[in-house]
This record gives sequence, C-alpha cells and structure tokens, in this order.
Amino acid sequence: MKARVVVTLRNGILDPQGKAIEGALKALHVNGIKSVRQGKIFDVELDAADHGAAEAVLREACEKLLANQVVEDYQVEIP
Amino acid sequence: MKARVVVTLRNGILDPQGKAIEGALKALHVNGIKSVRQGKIFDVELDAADHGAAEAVLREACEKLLANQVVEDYQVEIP
Amino acid sequence: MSSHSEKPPITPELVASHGLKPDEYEKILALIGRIPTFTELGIFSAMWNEHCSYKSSRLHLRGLPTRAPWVIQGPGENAGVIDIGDGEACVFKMESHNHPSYIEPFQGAATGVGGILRDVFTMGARPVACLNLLRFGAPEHPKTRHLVAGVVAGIGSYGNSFGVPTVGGATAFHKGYDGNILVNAMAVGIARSDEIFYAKATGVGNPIVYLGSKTGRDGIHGATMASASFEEDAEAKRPTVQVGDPFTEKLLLEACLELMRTGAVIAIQDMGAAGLTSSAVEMGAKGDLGVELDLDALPCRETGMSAYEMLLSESQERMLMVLDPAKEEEAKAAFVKWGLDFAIVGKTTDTLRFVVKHGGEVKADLPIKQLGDAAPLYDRPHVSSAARERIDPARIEPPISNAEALLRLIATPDLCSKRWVYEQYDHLILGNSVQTPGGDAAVIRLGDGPKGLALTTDVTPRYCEADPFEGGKQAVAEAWRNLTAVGALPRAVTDNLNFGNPEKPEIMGQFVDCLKGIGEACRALDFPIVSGNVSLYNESSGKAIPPTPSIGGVGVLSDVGRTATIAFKRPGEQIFLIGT
Amino acid sequence: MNAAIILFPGSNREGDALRALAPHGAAKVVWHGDRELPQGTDLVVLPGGFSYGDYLRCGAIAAHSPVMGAVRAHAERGGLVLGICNGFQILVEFGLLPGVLMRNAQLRFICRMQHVRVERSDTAFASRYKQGQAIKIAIAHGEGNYEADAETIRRLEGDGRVAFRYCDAQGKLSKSANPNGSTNAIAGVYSERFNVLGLMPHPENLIDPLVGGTDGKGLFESLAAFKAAAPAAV
Ligand SMILES: Nc1ncnc2c1ncn2[C@@H]1O[C@H](COP(=O)(O)OP(=O)(O)O)[C@@H](O)[C@H]1O
Repeated sequence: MKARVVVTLRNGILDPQGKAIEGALKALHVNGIKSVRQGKIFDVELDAADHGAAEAVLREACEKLLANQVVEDYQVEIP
Repeated sequence: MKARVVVTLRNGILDPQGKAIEGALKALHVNGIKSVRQGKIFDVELDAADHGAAEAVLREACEKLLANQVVEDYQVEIP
Repeated sequence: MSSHSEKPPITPELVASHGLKPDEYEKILALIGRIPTFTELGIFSAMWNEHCSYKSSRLHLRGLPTRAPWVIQGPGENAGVIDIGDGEACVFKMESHNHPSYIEPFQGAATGVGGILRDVFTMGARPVACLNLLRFGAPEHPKTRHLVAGVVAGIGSYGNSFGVPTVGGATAFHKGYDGNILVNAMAVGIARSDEIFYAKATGVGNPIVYLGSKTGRDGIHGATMASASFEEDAEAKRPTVQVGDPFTEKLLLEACLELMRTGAVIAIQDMGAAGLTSSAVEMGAKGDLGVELDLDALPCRETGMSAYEMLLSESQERMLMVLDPAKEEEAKAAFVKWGLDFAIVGKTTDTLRFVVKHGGEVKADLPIKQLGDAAPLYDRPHVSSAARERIDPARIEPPISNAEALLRLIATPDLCSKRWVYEQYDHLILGNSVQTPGGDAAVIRLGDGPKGLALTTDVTPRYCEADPFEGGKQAVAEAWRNLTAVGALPRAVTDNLNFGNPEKPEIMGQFVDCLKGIGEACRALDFPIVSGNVSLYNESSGKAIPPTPSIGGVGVLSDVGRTATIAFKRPGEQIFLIGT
Repeated sequence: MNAAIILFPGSNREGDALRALAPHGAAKVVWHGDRELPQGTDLVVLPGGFSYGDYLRCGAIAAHSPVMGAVRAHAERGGLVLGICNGFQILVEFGLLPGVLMRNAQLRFICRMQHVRVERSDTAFASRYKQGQAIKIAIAHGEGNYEADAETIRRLEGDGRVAFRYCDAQGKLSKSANPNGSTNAIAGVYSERFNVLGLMPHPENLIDPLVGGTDGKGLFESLAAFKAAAPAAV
C-alpha cells in the first residue's frame, strides 16, 4: 500500500526557507508569487491490512519521528 | 490563490534521508513500513487571473528554481 | 491615555500570569500612580522578571571582581571587552538557552548561538570563535538521545552557516538534568580597542532604527518563561518557538560592521530576550534620554499584531540602533546592499519617558529610568549547604581493581571522546584553529599571528553540589589551568550561573556560596569577570539541577607557534606530574 | 595569477580562499550582483559558505546570481574555475559540472581532517601532486554526498574526470574512509575540458603547518605554475 505524509510548519512559525525562496523568485522575475512556505512529504510504502491499520501506523511514525509537533503539523493521505 | 508544488526525487536516485528514516522507524518499533522517500512541498500564495496563469507561473518557478531537474520531478496542484 | 481602552482588564490573575508578585504590582502602582495598561503590564513583566532584572542575583554579583588594567568594559553591556594589546580588543560573553532547548532542542540551541553572536557583534567585534557548555540528563533517560541530537545539530547548523568556528566546549550527563538540560553558548570576537560600540543613546531627536528580520509572534513571553520553572505541563503551555535564520544573521553582521565603519551608529543594541522593550529602554536609560516608539512603522511578519505583541516578541536576528541623522543615507545604502528590513521606528527625547504609540493611540507612557533602576532587588534568604562528612580513603575497600575501574571510567559518556559532538561543528573555518576540540583549551590565531587566544569552558557541578564555595573556586581554577596548559596567559572570565529556584533558601545558598568561591578564585588569580548571565529556576517538578556555574575563560598567547598540546608525542618520553 | 573570488551574501570561506591565493598573485573579491569579472581574470573561485542560507538546495539560489553569466563565459573561453564546497554545489546547480550533492549519508554535518587520493596530476589544478598520492585535507559540509545517474558516472569515470576520491591515509578506498556516502568516493570532479574543478574538501584550510598541515597548498601552487607556464592561455 502506498501513502503520503505531508508535514508543514505551523502558522506563525518563521520559515526562513520560504522567505529565502520568495526573495530568489523575485530576483528571477517570477512574478505574482506572494508567499512561499516550505514543507516536507514522505512517500511511504507499507504493509497494512486496511486503510485504518495504515493510518494508525503512519500516525505513529509521525508522532514518533516524522513531525516535530512543537513547530509542525502533519497530515496523512492514503489514496 | 493558493497552490501547492510537490517536488520528489526521481526514481532510481538514492535517497539518504529516506533510508535513514526507514532505519530509524525500525529502531522505534514502528512496524510495517517498507520504504520511505522524502520530498518537498511548497505552499504558495499567488496573484493570478486564473488556473492557467497560476499553473504557468508555478511551472516557471519550478523550472527556474524549486526543482533540480537532474534528480527531481515536480508536480503542481491547484485546487 | 485611558487605561480602560485596552483589553483584557488588569486583574490579579492577569498580574500573576505575568510573573509579577502582588507586592511587585503594588510597586508598579506606586511608581506610575495609576493602573497600568495591558501593554504597560507586559513591559513591566518583561523588565522586572528575573532574566532582565537579575532581581535575585544582582546583590551578590556585586561582590565579583570585574576590574583589571586590561578590562575595557566589564559586566553591564552586551558583552565584556578586554585589551589584548596591539590596539586590539577581545569581546566575549556566555549565555544560556536552557528552557527553549528543552522544548525544541534544534531551534532552542540554534537561537542560543544566534543570540550570543549578536551580543558580540553589536559591540563592533567580528566573531572569531564559539564555544558551548552542555549538560544533559542520564544517557538512558528516554528523552536524552533526542535532546543531544537536536542540540548538537542546532548549535552546528547556526555556527556553521554563520561562518564562525565552534572550537570548544564541554558535554556531560547527569540524571539531575533529566527534565532541565543546560545549553550555554559562548561567543568571542575581535575589535579595534578604540572602536567599541555601546548601547548608550546620545542626542535628542535622533532616529531610532530597526534592522533585521521582521517581527512575528515568536517567543512572546519567552523571557518570562525562561524564569519560570518547569511544571509537568510545561510542554502544553509553550509559546511560539523562535526559529533561527543564520543566513539573515550573517547579513546582519556584515551590514552592522559596514554601518559602524561609516560613523553613523550612535548606539546599538540587539533585540534579545524581551525584544524591543528591553533594547529600547536600555538605550534610553543608559543615555539619560527618553524614547518614543511608533509601532505603526515596525516591520511585521504577521498581520494584526498588537503593541503588546510587538513589544514582547522575541523574533530573532533583529537590532535596534540610534543613528546620526546626518549619515542616514549612508546607513540606508548598507541596509539595502545586504537586503535587510529596516525602518525608523522612533526617536530619542528629553522627557526620560518610554512612550509607545500604535494606531494613533498611546499604548504606554512610563518613566524610562525606573523601568530598570526601580526593578525589585531581593536579598533572598539563603542557607549554606551542610558540610559533607569527610571520607577517609584508607577506610574504603576498592570494589574493583584499578585497571577495571579505569576501563569503566573511560567508557562513561562523560569521559569518552566527544568527537561525535564536535565533528558536527565546523571548527576549522577561518583557517586559524591551532588547537581544535579535544584538548584542554582551544587555541586560535588572530589574523596572521603570531598572537592568539586560548578559550575554554568548564565547571564540575558535582563539586559545587558537595561544597558550593570550593566548587565555585574549582571551576575558575580549572578554566585557569586549561588556559595555562596550552601556554596562554589567562586574562578574563565570562560566566553563566545555572541554578534552581532562588526562592528556596538552600538553592539561594548554593548560589551565594558558589559566587563567593568564584569571586575569591578570580581575585586570587587576577582573572576578572567581564560578562556573564544568570539562569535561575532550572527545576523540573520541583527538583533543582545540580548547581552549575559555567566558567568561560579567555587567555592570550603572544605566539601561537609556542603552544603545548595534549597528546603524547613519541614513545620513551618521561612523564611529569606537577601540582599537589 | 589574477583570481576573482565571488562573494555571495552567505559566503563565509572567502577569507580562507584569499589567504591561500595571496602568495600567488592578485585576488579580488567580486560581488554576486556584478555582471562582469575584473579584466584579466585567470581564475574564478566560488568559495565555501551558505550562499543564500541554502535552505532550498545548496547552491540553488546562488546559481541564478547575475555574476554567474560572466562565470559561464569565462569557463567557455577555457578560463579556470574552482568551486570549493558550496562553490562545488553552485557549479552543479548551475550546470557547469554534472551530478548533484545530496545530504551526507549519515545525515549529519561533518567537519574533520580527511584524506583524499589525487586521481590525476596532469591538470592545471593538480600538477604539484603525484597521481595516487593521498593528501590530508579538511572537510566541513552537510551535503557533500555526490550522486549522478549511472550513465553520467560511467562517463565521468571513462573520461578520467574524477579529480579526488576520499580514501584512508594509505590511499585506500573503503566504506569507512568515505565520509558522506559519495558514489565511487568522489570528492571532486572536472569539467570536460578540465578547466573547471568542483570539490567538497577545503584545500584552502591546509596551507599552514600550524593549522592542520600544508597538503592543500599544492592545488594553489599548481594553478600558479600553470598560469606561469601559459601566461597568455586565456
Ligand atoms: N559541546 C562541545 N562543543 C565543542 N567541543 C566539545 C564539546 N564537548 C566536548 N568538546 C571537546 O571535547 C573535549 C572533552 O570534552 P569534555 O570531556 O566534555 O570536557 P573537559 O575534558 O573539558 O571536561 C573538550 O575539551 C572540548 O574540546
């Protein structure tokens, strides 16, 4: 089974990466971009009996490792 | 307008971070995960007349900066 | 100004949640003769908390030796300054980021390094080295690995990007730090001794300029939190974490140094703990001037920020300066070249008041000197630790053989090689690292030499716990020995005094006695203390950390080519043991 | 030899590079926003650092700096270009060199002394070394793990464009002597015409017996000797 985990920075947390990219896009004359916030995705292949079991494993992976919940939120997407 | 750009490593390119995460998850006894590949997302706010214009700007941003097409693929998601 | 125009209303609960005791609040009422506005309450809470006011420690810090013919600036500025000859000065300081690093180890440690680097370059010095002193909980404690990995990566990430070598430090483990780790960071810079910049504002009507990153809601009340001990639910109550941006800090460094060379900078102060509030108040108070801020001009990252939030934000990589209006254009050119946000956010006045305007309203109007000078000063009750029973070594049966004991000792996390740690720090950048981590003290060459500096951080909390006075002395003596061991002349000290809750007489006793010991050793060795930091309330669930007065020592070598290193050089050489 | 050291806002080893070049002629610092190199530039150096914070991919933003057009033109004329660490990352992002530099295999920044093997000594950059010689050099990077697709690696190897490989003190390759997981232990590569070199290690930090050793000097001496032998080369 394939799934995707999306980890994004919480609102209000400074994102120096996004800021640097905004500046660079301006310098490159890519116009119309107002703001950028960078996040991570994890494309996961897993063995799980069903959707529910997969979700449980992925949540566990996020809470234990993939997301730093002090500054990040996560979302699990199982197609 | 809000959009998301997803940048992933091409197939066949080694992903040291994904490998390390696989190992770490095993060590943490998170079971059932066969493989992990890490990618990036960019949540973008932009000024664009319509869907087509937004897609054009985002493609430009990807080709010029956000993705290194030697090793990465990108995908534009406009809701 | 109406004190009722703002919400929430000032209630005893609100006062308490700002870390102000009822008698401290009474003092505020007496001082301003009315009920403070919400914004003003925030200002008082920031200025009068332990972190900014040193209300529990000030009295005792006065006993430390801070003078010597080579001391240019002792405690009280952003960093201490000593003369190292040839028209050069060494600027250095150590500071803690203990609580933030426990909550978010990577960012907490990174922003700790960023903060101390700003303290040094604010004074006009170019940073040349960083060190740190780390204490973690027991290696087997479930959080320890995560904390060690995060802290070390955070320190490395900031220093490595900024471009300053991290040349030394100390790392040890003890269960006493399980719920409250220590991250003390030290930075060292070099300036011309006649080109040091200070926080003291001069001149009425001069523009106050904001430079650096935009202000967000980061760490609001971080300074208050740093002074509140951890309860079990601290992790739920955390404020927005500060995120470091070493790239912006590097730009800030280059812009500040460039600006200073133009002669445009009259006064400068970095926005650290308690952000804009304490930097603006300090600049005014030191110069016997008033300050008027207009927050409508403040560069903000988020919309809808209140005056209260702007004043207390701890967003990183920001500076405040008073500029010479005649040189405003030159100054602007430097800001633009380095691509930093800047704005004129106020001016100096002759009213001796700290006035804050926002959205056409006066949000605060307070006597500027009293915000600092009238801060509470406590002579907290203290009791000395009971003397421990002397153990006669002759009466103890060795439980294991010496050889086995040695093997066990060198395998302990405290004594094993710290390579895993310092390999994550760029300790070679700038090409001047004559002695790299792993020895007694780091040695760096200055310019093309032959002069250099020796740097070390030390403390042995075990000794401080057993006998605070002797432990304090020992920490200084160890730093001194480490400097002399590499061939340097020890010159001055920065300290970082990490203790538990000073409201407990036995903790206050540890503090007082350690300080006495430190003072005595520094006096005896002509080793003055020129800067430092106090971190109290290091407790978790009511239990204090072992008393940990970190000592950062700086020595001077006239010729770095003549330094001794720790390694045995070849077989067959004689080994001498010196000392008692 | 006239060297131009490109200064990006987050460069931080430019001083180290200047010091290494000082004995060999004039070295000028060129701002990333400039569009031209100084007249008579023989060698362009992209120094170490974190050019734009390197939050996206190391070197990605710097590769778009105005000055890079002049760097490309210089390289196309056969001029010498040296990219060290972040400079190497910029050169691959910019396309002057193939491949990509990924996170170190153990995912940690690593700073230490490391040996590399000189793969060939018949180039402008390495004539003062012996082929196969193991030199001691500093590394300090978080993303130095050289990767390229199999075809590119085959071509690089086939054309002898690998400049240095991580090795032990005896010059032997092994897993433990490879600090970052690079494919084939590659520490540096040449362009097709051997006038562009990108390498992760820092030769500029090994020019002084007091500070680690002098094995890095050979690279700068090679460049100076090359220039002296062919004064009108460019
Ligand atoms: N956090 C650190 N940062 C840099 N260097 C460190 C750090 N921890 C340890 N070191 C280096 O390793 C040596 C041994 O570490 P440690 O045993 O903790 O200190 P000491 O021997 O000074 O008590 C130190 O002298 C220092 O050079």
